[in-house]
Amino acid sequence: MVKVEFLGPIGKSPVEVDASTLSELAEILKKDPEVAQWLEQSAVAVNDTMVESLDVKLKCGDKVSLLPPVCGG
Amino acid sequence: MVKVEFLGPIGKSPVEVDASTLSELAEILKKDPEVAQWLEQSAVAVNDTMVESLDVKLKCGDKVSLLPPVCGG
Amino acid sequence: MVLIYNGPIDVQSLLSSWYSAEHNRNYGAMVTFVGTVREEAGIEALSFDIYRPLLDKWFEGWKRRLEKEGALLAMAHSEGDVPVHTSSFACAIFSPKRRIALEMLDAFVEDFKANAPIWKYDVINGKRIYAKERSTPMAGSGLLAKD
Amino acid sequence: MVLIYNGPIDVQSLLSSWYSAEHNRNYGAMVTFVGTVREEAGIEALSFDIYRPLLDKWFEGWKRRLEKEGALLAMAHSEGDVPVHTSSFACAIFSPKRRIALEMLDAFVEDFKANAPIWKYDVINGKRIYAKERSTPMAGSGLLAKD
Repeated sequence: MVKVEFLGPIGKSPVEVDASTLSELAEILKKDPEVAQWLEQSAVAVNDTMVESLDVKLKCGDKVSLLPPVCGG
Repeated sequence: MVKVEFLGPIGKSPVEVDASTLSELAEILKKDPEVAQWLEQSAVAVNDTMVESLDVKLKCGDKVSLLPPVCGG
Repeated sequence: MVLIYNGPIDVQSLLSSWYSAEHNRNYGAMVTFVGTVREEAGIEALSFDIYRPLLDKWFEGWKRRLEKEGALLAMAHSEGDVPVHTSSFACAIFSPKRRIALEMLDAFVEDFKANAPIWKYDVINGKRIYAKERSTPMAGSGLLAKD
Repeated sequence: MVLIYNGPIDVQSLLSSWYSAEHNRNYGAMVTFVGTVREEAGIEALSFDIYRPLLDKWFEGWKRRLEKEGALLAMAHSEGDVPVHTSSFACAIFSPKRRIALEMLDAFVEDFKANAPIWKYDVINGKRIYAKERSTPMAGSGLLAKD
């Protein structure tokens, strides 16, 4: 199982999901309307490292973070 | 008479000079070897306003300042 | 590591402590940036969420980049509510010569705005409203929306 | 007017006083630059001469230029001796938005170096030596050397 965190304004509690790649995770998240609307604008980190490819492999215990648009300062 | 000030490292006391234009003043200052060496590198202010033309008229009581290369900070 | 304040930054003591820690280490230039909450559009405060693990990673990357130029970077940010006219962000760069400090301050602050994992909310009548229009998608956004 | 210190600037109280005077006037960004004397080439201190009437004129010109952008400028400089690891120059710009502040800080500091009527000396074994090689002729130099 992979832990998915929804950061900042997404405002949803973390979920545990069964997925072995980011591609698979994407398919699962697209089915949740509360989350789906954020996917277009969100960046992704796996174990606190930013990733830019759907081919990234996931293993049990990994943490995936969804990062919506930011504005510090 | 015009008062001429030599600022910063020129280190010369002010002098009173009889000149009615900056051109005339330049001819006088070129004859003072202590000052002449600074002329190439110095900017000029008349009554605390920077000037860029030798045609500037001078009248009695005017203050001319010679400003050698600067380095603040 | 980024210094995190719960609420507004005490700017006066922060800048003092940065200066006093570094002025005798032979840096010729210190530049600082301080961001203060403006009174506009009826807000009482701004409020911030921070994802600390990634903020620290992003910051350490910048710190190393500046170290290669012989420069030192420090940063503080607020979490939670920051009332109007108080400050939520401060940074300082120390470098031997001025050029690096001036250029890097600009580059760092702009990248901070675009890529630091911090989320901003307007606080109006005690309610926290995501500042969506002023927010920027981070580099690589939309990955999970691809077909 | 430029704040003139006889000897080193008390940077901590200066930055504190600038921040506390302006943070509640709805400026969203404060940027500062502080110049500190580096230990190098065996100097004990730097020493400065200032021609105040022209320094103030030059500064007021910059102040007006920044006012047109809705920004505020403050500056301090030392006269006389400033020992190694103490500071001789400080400035701050306050503006509603960050871009003006960041751009103007760079432009102001560079013009300061080229055109502020201040002369620098190295102090070595108690002797004051004009820093000729690091100095820049002001705009319009050489007028009186023309034929």
